[in-house]
Amino acid sequence: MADHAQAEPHTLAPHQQHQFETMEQQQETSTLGMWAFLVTEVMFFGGLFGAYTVYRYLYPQAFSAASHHLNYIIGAINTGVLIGSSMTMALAVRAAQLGNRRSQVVFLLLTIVLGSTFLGIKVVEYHDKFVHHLVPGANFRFEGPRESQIFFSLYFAMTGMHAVHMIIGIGMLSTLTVLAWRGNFSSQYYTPVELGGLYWHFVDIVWIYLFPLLYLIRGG
Amino acid sequence: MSEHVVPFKIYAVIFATLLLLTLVTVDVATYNFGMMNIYVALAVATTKATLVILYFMHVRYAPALVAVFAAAGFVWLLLLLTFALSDFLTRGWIVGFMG
Amino acid sequence: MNRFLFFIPEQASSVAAQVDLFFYFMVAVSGFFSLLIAGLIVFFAFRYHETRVEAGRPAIDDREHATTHGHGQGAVMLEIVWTVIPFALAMVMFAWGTSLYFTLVRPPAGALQLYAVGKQWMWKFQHPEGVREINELHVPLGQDIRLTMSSEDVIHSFFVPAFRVKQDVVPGRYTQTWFHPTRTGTFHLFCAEYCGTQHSGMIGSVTVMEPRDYEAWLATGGGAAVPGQSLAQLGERLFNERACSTCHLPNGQGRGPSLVGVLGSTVKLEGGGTVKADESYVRESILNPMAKIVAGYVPQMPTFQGQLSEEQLLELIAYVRTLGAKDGGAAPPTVAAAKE
Amino acid sequence: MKTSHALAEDPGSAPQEFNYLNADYGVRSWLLTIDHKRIAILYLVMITIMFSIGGLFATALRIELLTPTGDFVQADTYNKLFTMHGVVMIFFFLIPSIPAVLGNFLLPLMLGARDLAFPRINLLSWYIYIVGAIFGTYAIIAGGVDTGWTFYTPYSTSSSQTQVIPTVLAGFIVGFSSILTGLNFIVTTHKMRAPGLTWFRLPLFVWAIYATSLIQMLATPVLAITLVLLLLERGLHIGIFDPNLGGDPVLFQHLFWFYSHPAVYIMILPGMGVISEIVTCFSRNQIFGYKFICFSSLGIAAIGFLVWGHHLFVSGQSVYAGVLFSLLSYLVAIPSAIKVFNWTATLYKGRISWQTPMLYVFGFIGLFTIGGLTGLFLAAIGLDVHLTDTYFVIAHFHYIMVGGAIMGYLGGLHYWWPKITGRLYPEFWAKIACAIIFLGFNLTFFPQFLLGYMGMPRRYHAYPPEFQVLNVMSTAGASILGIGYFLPIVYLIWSMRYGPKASSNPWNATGLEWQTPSPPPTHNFDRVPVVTQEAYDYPAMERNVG
Repeated sequence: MADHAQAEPHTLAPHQQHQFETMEQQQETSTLGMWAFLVTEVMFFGGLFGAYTVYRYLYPQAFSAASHHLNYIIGAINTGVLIGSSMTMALAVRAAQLGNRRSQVVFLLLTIVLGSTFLGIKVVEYHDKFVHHLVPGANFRFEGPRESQIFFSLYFAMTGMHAVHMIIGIGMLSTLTVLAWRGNFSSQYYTPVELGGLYWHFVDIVWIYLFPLLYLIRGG
Repeated sequence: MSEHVVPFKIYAVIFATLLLLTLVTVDVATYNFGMMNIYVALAVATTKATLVILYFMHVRYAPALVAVFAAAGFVWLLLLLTFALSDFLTRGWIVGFMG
Repeated sequence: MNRFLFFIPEQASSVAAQVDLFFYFMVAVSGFFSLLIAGLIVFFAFRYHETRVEAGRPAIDDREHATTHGHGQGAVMLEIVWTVIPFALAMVMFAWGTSLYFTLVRPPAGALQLYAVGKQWMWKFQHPEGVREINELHVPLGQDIRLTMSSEDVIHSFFVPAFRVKQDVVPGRYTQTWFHPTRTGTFHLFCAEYCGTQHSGMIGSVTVMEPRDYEAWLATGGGAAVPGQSLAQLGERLFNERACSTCHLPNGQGRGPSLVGVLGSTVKLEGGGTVKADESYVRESILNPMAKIVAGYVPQMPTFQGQLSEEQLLELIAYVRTLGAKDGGAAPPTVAAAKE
Repeated sequence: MKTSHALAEDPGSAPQEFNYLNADYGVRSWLLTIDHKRIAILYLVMITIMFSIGGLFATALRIELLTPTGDFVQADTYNKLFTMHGVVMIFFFLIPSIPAVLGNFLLPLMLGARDLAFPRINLLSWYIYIVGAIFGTYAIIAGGVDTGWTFYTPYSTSSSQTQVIPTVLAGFIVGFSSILTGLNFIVTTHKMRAPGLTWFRLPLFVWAIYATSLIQMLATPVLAITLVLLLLERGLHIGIFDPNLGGDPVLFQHLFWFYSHPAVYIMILPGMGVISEIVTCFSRNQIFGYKFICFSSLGIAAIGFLVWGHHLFVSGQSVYAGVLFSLLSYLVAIPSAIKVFNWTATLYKGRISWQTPMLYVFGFIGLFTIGGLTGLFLAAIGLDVHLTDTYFVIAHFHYIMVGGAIMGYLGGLHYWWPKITGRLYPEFWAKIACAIIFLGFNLTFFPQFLLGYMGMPRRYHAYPPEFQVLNVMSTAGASILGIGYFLPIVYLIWSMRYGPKASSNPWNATGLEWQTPSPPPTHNFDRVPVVTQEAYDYPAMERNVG
């Protein structure tokens, strides 16, 4: 069935792992792996979107009433902040591709700052909900349809799960910043930065859907 | 490592478009179009997500396989939503329920 | 049932024979294919056993070679055959099974309306005449019986093997099933959805009686205490006690919409949209009045969540049902009415 | 072809050489290994332990059901036993069994790769499995859980007083092990194939594992998030699944079965892959309808996602959704039928030998056929009303999972045992065990079909006396089955030390895994193999023998 034709010895490049033939194979494989991971993430959030869709269909009035208690201006600002962080992340990857260590570090730091800003604003919003007894559970008080609690449950589950991903992302970016600072990456090898970027953009995409679905149920 | 390096200009244009679309979706939401509101909001969100995937995430410059993977999650999510809704949307249809 | 078919439960309802007929068909088809596959495997395993086939037998000629490799023309034909035939059979099964299902889920018009409430771990039944039973259900022979069911706690499932009916009983809403007993006797009633420690103790019996005996039984209050008021009468009393009647005036001039003829009608909602007013809708409107507001009314009704038991809700619904349809008639048939 | 034939005659294939087993010693070298073959062994150890625990629960269940009144254990204990039997067997044995043991060991070998794409993630998956197992064990020791493995709300969220939270956490955690394994296999299959190994030259086991991995990746995350919502609901009563607050318990069932029905295919598809490998080897024949089998694997994986609603036919789901799911359930039966016919046709004009793995194949095809056909009964929505939640369902899925998946697993374990350990298993005892398992299995589960039609509901601690005869038969069968499962554990362990040394290719099989020594060296191949032919060219091999 097979010949053992290739006889060249298996020598490894500096960042190459033993199971790969070439750096190119390693890079393509890692990228594909990250995309595969993001597929699982889509399905992970997908369960929440499924629950959201069903309940929004079942209780449109309750969802609308509850959504009016979210501040869509703050939500829009946060959307802008997150898109900005995606932009700086894309530029960090670009800097890595060009082998520019300094701007790589700067853009990574900017991304961390914007991500933290997003989380800070989120904390303010959560605090506001807490003060107004809009956190589901024993202390939930809401004048209006009973199912509004389901909206807030989903709101906290979805944005909370998103925030957890943001926190993980910031941790990851911090590691990348240190590595970039130390000069671990070059225009020949920057796969970790690229993968970090893919993850960060994905988290951005989740928010791009969460924002209109949660904050912008104004009319119907 | 011969990845495509995207020019800064493209990133800038995409960034500006994303911000613009955010403003659009906020603005549209202040009008009441009934059921259309949600469709418009989802269309705008999908446009934004597609831009991020194609440019920020480099799918436009990547092998087809990556594009397949990128689409797979969303397609499967749609299957989940569609078939779950097939129950909830048709529950009220039962003929002769009242006897 | 003869002793070879001992596992076929008694056929005590109108659908039982239909279900069994379909089952026999399925057994025949599956039996044929099981025996076919098993027979072929055994035959091949012996016929082509290595002791009967020479190693390095003469090279198979090309045409046959292609077939045994599974990509000659003959092979593709085979693949098509064993794709299309199972597909066709599957579609027959689907069509048959589905038409049977529509029989099972559509209660005939004019069925006798009974109510059931499941709770850990008992079944409570209510007859329209007001008789209540626990874990026993008495029904008249030869009559369509519709059962509207809810649960006080977790999911249960109403299962009477002799009738071939099963329906989950879900808290927070009503589900229904129906049957037409064709044989007198006492039959097993099981809870079929796991519901906790005494799940296997949530069993009871359905007793099918001659209509005459059933009436006599009803008249003595199910052999228990004094015959009470009918469900609708109990509901009417609640309707007044809880002051529902002060707002839901029959002429539609009250603060709440009139309930005359509402059950079974289509209701226009505030903010557009309509809803089919079934029992689940009435139930929701009592417990959670803000959920669906009738067009033209102000959302001001207080919630009755936690203030009414499932049984009281059923009484109210029985009362609302007697308020009739718009044509003025159609009170639910009682035994007497349905016998005519 | 000539190469592999030459290898087959090469006795012992240099026994002095280092292989993955003796390359390194000590506990550390195992617990920190990133060699896919060693990780496969780690999984093998764990799932054997889990299988034994699940088997003990099953034994207790069958003893309990000997008498109608249920006097061996209390009702609450019985409920915990069947719940933990399900949780352990499904999440900790069946799901990882073939993929994580045989798949892990064989995928890189079959692809001609040195390892999986992500060896460290592979080890991480095993550790996640261990953490999940620790939570599961804690739940058992702390008193067990009684919700059934399906965790239906609102029972699991507001009624059960048992260890729901640790059990759900165990399922949540072990899910990530499954996700990462699937992800690893997918990427490996795409990116790590040897030169010349095109998609349609891949062994069918690889196709089956690939299809399985797709399901693991796409379905398991939904289970994970559903279990998170379940935990939130139980802990905080936030209304998502609580009918008293407007939540819909049926939504939980939708989300749960969106994973758990495809999970059935996670369990059976790899078994089908194993069968395809063995049936062609021991009938010395090209597999019949290679591409049809490939595409049927993908078809099962894809359509299998769209049939989950057939678990909800009497749940209060919409009538029309029920009909739709019934139709799709019939469609998913077709690719399975295609596989069965193709395996049978592969036997035709072969040169069949009755080695143990082949006996498992015969058993698998027969039992899977019955399991699959009885699935058609349950897909018929009108008949399912009577049959669902009865012992008919229990019998059906045990025919698929025990008669199918476990027979496939055992067949594969015997077939590749020489490759894994470098030793041959004792053929006589293996055949005896296989026969005992086949007979014991049928005696255990066939009566349950009859019990189901008679109307005996599942999860019943006590039952009406007319069901007793069949239950006693079933218990008798289970004790035979228990002996059948015990034998391989004994003789396989025995063979690791005393079994005859295996050559690199004891079955004279095709496939890259047979072209490297038994056991393989750490990096699998000394030189990267180049593939020039389609899989399973046994006829050419046969001609060479002549």
